[in-house]
Amino acid sequence: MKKNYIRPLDIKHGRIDMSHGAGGKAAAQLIEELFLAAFDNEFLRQGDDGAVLTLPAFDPAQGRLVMATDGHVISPLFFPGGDIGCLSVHGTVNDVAMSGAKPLYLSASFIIEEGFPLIELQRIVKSMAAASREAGVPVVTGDTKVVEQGKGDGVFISTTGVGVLPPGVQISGRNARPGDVLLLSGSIGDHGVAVLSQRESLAFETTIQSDTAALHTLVAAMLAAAPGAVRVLRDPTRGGLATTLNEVARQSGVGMLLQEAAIPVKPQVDAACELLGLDPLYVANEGKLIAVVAPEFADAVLDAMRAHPLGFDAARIGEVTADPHHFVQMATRFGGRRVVDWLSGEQLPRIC
Amino acid sequence: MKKNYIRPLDIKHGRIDMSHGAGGKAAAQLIEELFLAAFDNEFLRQGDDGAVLTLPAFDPAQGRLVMATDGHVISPLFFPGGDIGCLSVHGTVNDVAMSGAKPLYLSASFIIEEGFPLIELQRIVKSMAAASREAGVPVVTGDTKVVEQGKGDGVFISTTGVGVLPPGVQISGRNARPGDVLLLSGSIGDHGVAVLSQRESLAFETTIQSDTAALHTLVAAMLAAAPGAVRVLRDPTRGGLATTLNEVARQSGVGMLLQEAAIPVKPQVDAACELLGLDPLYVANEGKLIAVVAPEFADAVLDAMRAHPLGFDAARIGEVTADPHHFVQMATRFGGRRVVDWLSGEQLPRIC
Amino acid sequence: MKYIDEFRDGDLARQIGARIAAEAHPDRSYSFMEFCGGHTHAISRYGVLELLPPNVRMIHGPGCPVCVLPIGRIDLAIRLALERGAIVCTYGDTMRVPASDSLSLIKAKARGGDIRMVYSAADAMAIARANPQREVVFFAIGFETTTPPTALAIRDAAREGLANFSVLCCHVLTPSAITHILESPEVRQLGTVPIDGFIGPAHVSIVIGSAPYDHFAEEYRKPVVIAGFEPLDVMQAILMLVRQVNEGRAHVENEFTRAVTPEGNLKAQALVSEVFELRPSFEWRGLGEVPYSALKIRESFAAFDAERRFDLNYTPVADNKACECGAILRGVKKPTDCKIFGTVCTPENPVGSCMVSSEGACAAHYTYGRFRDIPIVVTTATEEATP
Amino acid sequence: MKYIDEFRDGDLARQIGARIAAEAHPDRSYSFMEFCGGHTHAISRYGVLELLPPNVRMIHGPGCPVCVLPIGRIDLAIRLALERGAIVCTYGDTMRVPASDSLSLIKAKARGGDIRMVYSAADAMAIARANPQREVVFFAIGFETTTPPTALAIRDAAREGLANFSVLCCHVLTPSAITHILESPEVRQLGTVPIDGFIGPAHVSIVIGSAPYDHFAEEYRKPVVIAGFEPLDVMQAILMLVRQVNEGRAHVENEFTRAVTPEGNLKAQALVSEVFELRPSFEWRGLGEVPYSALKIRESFAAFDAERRFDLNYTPVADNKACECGAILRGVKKPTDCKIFGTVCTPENPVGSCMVSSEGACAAHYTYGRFRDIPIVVTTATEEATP
Amino acid sequence: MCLAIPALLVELRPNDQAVVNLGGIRKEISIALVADVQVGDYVIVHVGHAIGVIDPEEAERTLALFAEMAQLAPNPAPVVPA
Amino acid sequence: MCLAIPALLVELRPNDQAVVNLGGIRKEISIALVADVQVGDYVIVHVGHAIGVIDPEEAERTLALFAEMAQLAPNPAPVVPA
Ligand code: SF4
Ligand code: SF4
Ligand SMILES: [Mg+2]
Ligand SMILES: [Mg+2]
Ligand SMILES: [Mg+2]
Ligand SMILES: [Mg+2]
Ligand SMILES: [Mg+2]
Ligand SMILES: [Mg+2]
Ligand SMILES: [Mg+2]
Ligand SMILES: [Mg+2]
Ligand SMILES: [Mg+2]
Ligand SMILES: [Mg+2]
Repeated sequence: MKKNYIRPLDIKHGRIDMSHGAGGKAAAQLIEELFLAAFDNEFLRQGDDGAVLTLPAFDPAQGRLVMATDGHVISPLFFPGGDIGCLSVHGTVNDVAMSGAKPLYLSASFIIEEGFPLIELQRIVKSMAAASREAGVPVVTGDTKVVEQGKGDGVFISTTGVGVLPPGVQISGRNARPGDVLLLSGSIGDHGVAVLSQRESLAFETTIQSDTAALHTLVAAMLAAAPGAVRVLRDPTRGGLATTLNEVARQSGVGMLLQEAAIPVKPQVDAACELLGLDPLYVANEGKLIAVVAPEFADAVLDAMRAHPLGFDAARIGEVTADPHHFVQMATRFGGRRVVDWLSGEQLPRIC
Repeated sequence: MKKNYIRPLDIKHGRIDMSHGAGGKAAAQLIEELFLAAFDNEFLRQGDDGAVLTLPAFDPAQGRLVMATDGHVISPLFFPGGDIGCLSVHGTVNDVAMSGAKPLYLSASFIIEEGFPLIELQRIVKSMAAASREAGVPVVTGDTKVVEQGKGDGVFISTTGVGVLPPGVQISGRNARPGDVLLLSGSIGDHGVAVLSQRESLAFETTIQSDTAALHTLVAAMLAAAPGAVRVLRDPTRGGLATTLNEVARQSGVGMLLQEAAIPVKPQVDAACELLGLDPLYVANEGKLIAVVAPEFADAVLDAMRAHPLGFDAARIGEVTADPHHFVQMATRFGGRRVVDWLSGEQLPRIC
Repeated sequence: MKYIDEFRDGDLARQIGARIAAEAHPDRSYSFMEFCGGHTHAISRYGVLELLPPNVRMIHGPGCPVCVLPIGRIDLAIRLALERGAIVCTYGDTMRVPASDSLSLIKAKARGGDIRMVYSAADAMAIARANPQREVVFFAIGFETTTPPTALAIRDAAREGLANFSVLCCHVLTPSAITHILESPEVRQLGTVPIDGFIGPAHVSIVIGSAPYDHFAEEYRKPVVIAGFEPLDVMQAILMLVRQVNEGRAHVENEFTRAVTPEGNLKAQALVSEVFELRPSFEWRGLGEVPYSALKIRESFAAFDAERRFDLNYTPVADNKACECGAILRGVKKPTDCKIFGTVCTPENPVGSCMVSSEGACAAHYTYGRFRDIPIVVTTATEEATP
Repeated sequence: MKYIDEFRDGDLARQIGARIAAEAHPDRSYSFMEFCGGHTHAISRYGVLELLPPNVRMIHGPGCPVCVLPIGRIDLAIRLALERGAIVCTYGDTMRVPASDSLSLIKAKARGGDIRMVYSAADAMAIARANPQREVVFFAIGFETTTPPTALAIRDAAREGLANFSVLCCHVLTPSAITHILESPEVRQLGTVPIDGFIGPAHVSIVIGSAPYDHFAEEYRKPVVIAGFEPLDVMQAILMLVRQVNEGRAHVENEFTRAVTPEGNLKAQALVSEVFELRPSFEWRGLGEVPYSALKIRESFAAFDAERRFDLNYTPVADNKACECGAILRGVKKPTDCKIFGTVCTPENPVGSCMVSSEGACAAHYTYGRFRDIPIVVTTATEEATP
Repeated sequence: MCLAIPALLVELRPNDQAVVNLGGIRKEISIALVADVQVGDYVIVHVGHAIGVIDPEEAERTLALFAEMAQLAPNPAPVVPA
Repeated sequence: MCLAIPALLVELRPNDQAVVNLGGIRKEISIALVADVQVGDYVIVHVGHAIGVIDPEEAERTLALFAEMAQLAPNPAPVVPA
């Protein structure tokens, strides 16, 4: 993979700042230069949301194991449309599903701050249990730690999911090819705006709810619609659609050209972004996916998506291009064209 | 499993306090009444450190999947003999190994506090990578989140491990039977004392180092020595030997009788405990295991342990008894007898 | 959204673009400076440049309050947080502006400074009320648009007696900056920067009105068209400028009549003069010391002036040597003229302030437009999938 | 460890046990109160009771500073943390003692109180130095052993001028408590608690010496043997008490001569009287108000007295009705006489204070000895594995 | 510079506060800086404050001007491949 | 009550501080509360302070007394099944 960072991390003097967790380029650089450098192995190098593994005792021709993990640190813990509990199930189920695998089991590690009310913990755990039941992916093992007040933030939940990848399914961020079609399963920015609306200093009223949802059945429907057609699946979470597409462009060594007019954004999401100076392309989603699909099957896959309750707003939003610079570009609704770059730093509300 | 808690959790008014994370009875009650109640399933009900799973596509006769997770929140992050990085590998590798499975893959979720120096993060990650290489268990997927200053404590690492349990191996905390022999792989309390020695307010000088280590090769040697002989394996981490044995006694519905004189404790560990008013039976270990073994094979297993570098101090420390109260009792070196109860609350240094 | 969507219509835009192409004389070139970052942003984000004929060139001006904030001012805010233990509240925009010692507010926060992003000056007051035992400083930046809310906060804090609240005032003035550019040797004498006209500020003008620009048109013989920040507003303003140039006129015209009057928002102006007075001189990044180009807090509100309260001394700090921000802000250079543009200086690691705000000339070009610098190789699905 | 291991020898213990059995008259019973929790703990942890003949009975006394701390005192400390915003520093022992409103210090900490466990009073001073803008209160408990370190901290704080440091003094006195028990109706008149002698404190006596006990031996005709806290010390003291009883003597004997002298630690005593003076009365859990049984900070160190500094008013709070701690502390009842022992009241959820400290009579019995209350069914490997 | 947006004023509140509706989201803002605004006005919101008001007639006039311009122009080709 | 432990004094430090060694661990304690302690003494440590000193001769005497007692006693059977 092309080194994309002009200046290496200043490991000697540098410190973690919020941008390292915002899912943009700083986060990608941290992972590449610090984590990948240390753990280097063929699985991590896949660079996908989940790792595809073989199990020695079992015949790989019957399937492979997929493993994915996500830490959840959201604030506020409860937000319109969900809470950290269901989010922690969906977030990891989706990462397993994005490999094309059927998610089977989850583990959960709770890091709880001293003083956290049991009633809120129960609400979170019940929501998590409901999400896990609904997804059909049980939480089979767990761990609980308590940290002193001021050394945590209510509850952090790290979940890990495993699933089995059926033989023949080959889905990875490395598989996009020029000419492929970009599909998006629905409107973007709902989760991020629902969460922002609860932030004390920004508080606004909206009927927008987080889109948090488990996408594995949608994935199954897409794979069934045109076997072999889906080349890349990715859920555009932190960093939003823009960052996810840039990741894929970089992993596959391609460019992309989006059609702004084709990207569904709810009016309230648009309005909130105007008000705060944000760009919906960079706002987080928790129940959406993008798919890179072979062009000849794009319509079949899109139809399958639209037939699924989590994909009825699905749209063809652009195409993969050959571009040695791996630019994600966008034809604007206005008629111009621009680069859609990685998120740099955190997306902060701004005045100018 | 017998309900052991006279008063249910006061979920309406209660709050998490440090005792809920100390690995004693309060922690066990929280897990049972809040987490288990919500997630209830056959796997969690196993009550072991890892969950034993079947994978639909694969033949269970060839093996089953084991999955275990642990969150690591230790302070200080660096301590004599280790750091949170290697600890987070060992802690989870061991939980997989305690099922008798061969650990294969790890995932890692990092929750990092804003402002954390990159150089310390790199030191931790390198230590983790070294531990993972040494154990032969690669970190195959991960996640990184950053929380604001004052909402974390340097670094938290949640790891999840998977492994394969060979056919025929049946190891669980539920399998202890009266007459079985209790084996311990080495001296207790080293990890806890090494960590305590670094606490600012307690600071003392000791040459004791944390025993943090991956125990899966020791387990493999024990299983090979006498197939079918090992009924229970458990690593006595938080809550120490006492709490771990009480957990097993309760899971299996048995009692235990320990011989104090047979339990190896290093002189400096003993001394630190005397000074701080602690009991080594309750101090954490990170590279020790206890085994409940069929009596006729106890010597064979013990010999195999002693032949392994991580078990050369292994000892036969007692026996499983029939006891409807599931008491863990101990014949004292002094000649009396006493109960060795669960840890209640946190183990705090005391003046009286 | 009413009064927004209508002004983003792509079809109309193309038609106005065609009109501009039709009216612009093919044998001359037109250089207009959009003073405001808001216009820069609209031009980049919507791809306005592609609708313009090649002989109409836009020059990005210094109208981004983040871009013109000198390093020394950020240093003051950082020191208040790190050395004086104050809670420093600030708009999100300033968080990543590079300061001395490789710091920025976001990095100072990571070093333990209690730095909080606020959406409004009123939020900073709420933080002061909630932390009576702490000093709370609002690091106030912005042009005339953003000044009235700060003035209101200071007046309200005074009325309420909010004793632990103060403001580090960095508010600057648009007309002085435009004058400065017009007076600069490059523009005035050497002619290296042929500015044929200005697109005048949108939201600044809501507050100060269109009258203050009359002076430029008369004194410097430059046409000015005040325009809204939507892309159609910009297109229309360009057309109006082309027409003025073609007709040899130099008037102040107002494209943004739906919001801008000649006299502006008198209520806001009154409050601003109650609380603030002119600074004799103020350093702008890129422009250097500009006389009477900024505001300071009046003596009568001295208790709320962080500069007095903490006895702050401003020390100017030189920009990175390689950085061409200054020349870019004066319209003398383009982002791509900077040797470190897009290599050492990127939005993740901005060296100069123009790379920070998405309104900054360098950031706008990097983020939205840099594909133009590179030969385009676009193979679309249509080309490849259809034989 | 020298001076420790030699005093834990099991073989010697069994031999002394046999000696006790041999010397105790089979036709009478012996009841001795070990005043100190330290002895209670040693008896439980090492299983000393099993080495004693059945007619020698040990009664647990009130000598555990945590157990005798009344609810109202913990409430004061909790209020300092939760309502007055003070950093409350305390020994680990007090963290879980139940207070009013289902609180304890550990639960108050979970509710946001800044409560910190310290190993020594000097650590509390260090916290005060590190937090000059906060009030830091050391919640001081303990008998005469623990008082001198507190006195030292107060004197050093005064010398150093540590203005934000103060002490909530709950130090109590052993001899007054013993007198109180001997004066109690059950012991003195009704004879319901036949105390044949006392094992006197070990570490308290290092500080105060053995002389203060002479009074009891003479006045109340009870033998006293001061003993160390190692199990052999306890066995030996019991033997010495059996002998005194058998011989009809009532003397103060000292088994702990390796550390206790008749006059005690004069340097420590002098410091304690410099800083503290007697309280006319103090409430003990279980014993009620006991005259001249505790210390308060002298007027000359008033600035360091949290009670004066925060103008604290002590409000007595009744114990849980079911709790028999009081009777247990006076030796009138055994833990198993309490209806809620081991059911509602356990170390995880202590109702009374005797269930908190591992030195408390109830906790010691629950944690180490409760198997004795239950018919024992022990099937060992030897029995099952061999035919 | 100076991100600001026209939003419909839907409710006046005490202390110079008001609620605006923008594309379905509602937010409380300050109207202390503008004179005589009414429910139904489109105020221009910047950092939580109304700093001006849209003149609907002028807006109409501007849009009409655009339309007029469009009449004059030939129909241009799209710039980007579809 | 009053957890305290004899530990060997191995080093005197300024400001009434000293270092003790207990079974191989070393800890700094205060000796401000005891008069005339020396390196080589076994001080009795409570909450980080020496509160007393072991008299080695008396310790010997006590141990001798135990041994004497043991002579007098018959050899008892262990209480717990082995
Ligand atoms: S690219 Fe960076 S350094 Fe160069 S002029 Fe722009 S902001 Fe300054
Ligand atoms: S068992 Fe509990 S409630 Fe009963 S006397 Fe003991 S401490 Fe008090
Ligand atoms: Mg993941
Ligand atoms: Mg995810
Ligand atoms: Mg665990
Ligand atoms: Mg917090
Ligand atoms: Mg993902
Ligand atoms: Mg685990
Ligand atoms: Mg573990
Ligand atoms: Mg992730
Ligand atoms: Mg912290
Ligand atoms: Mg374990």
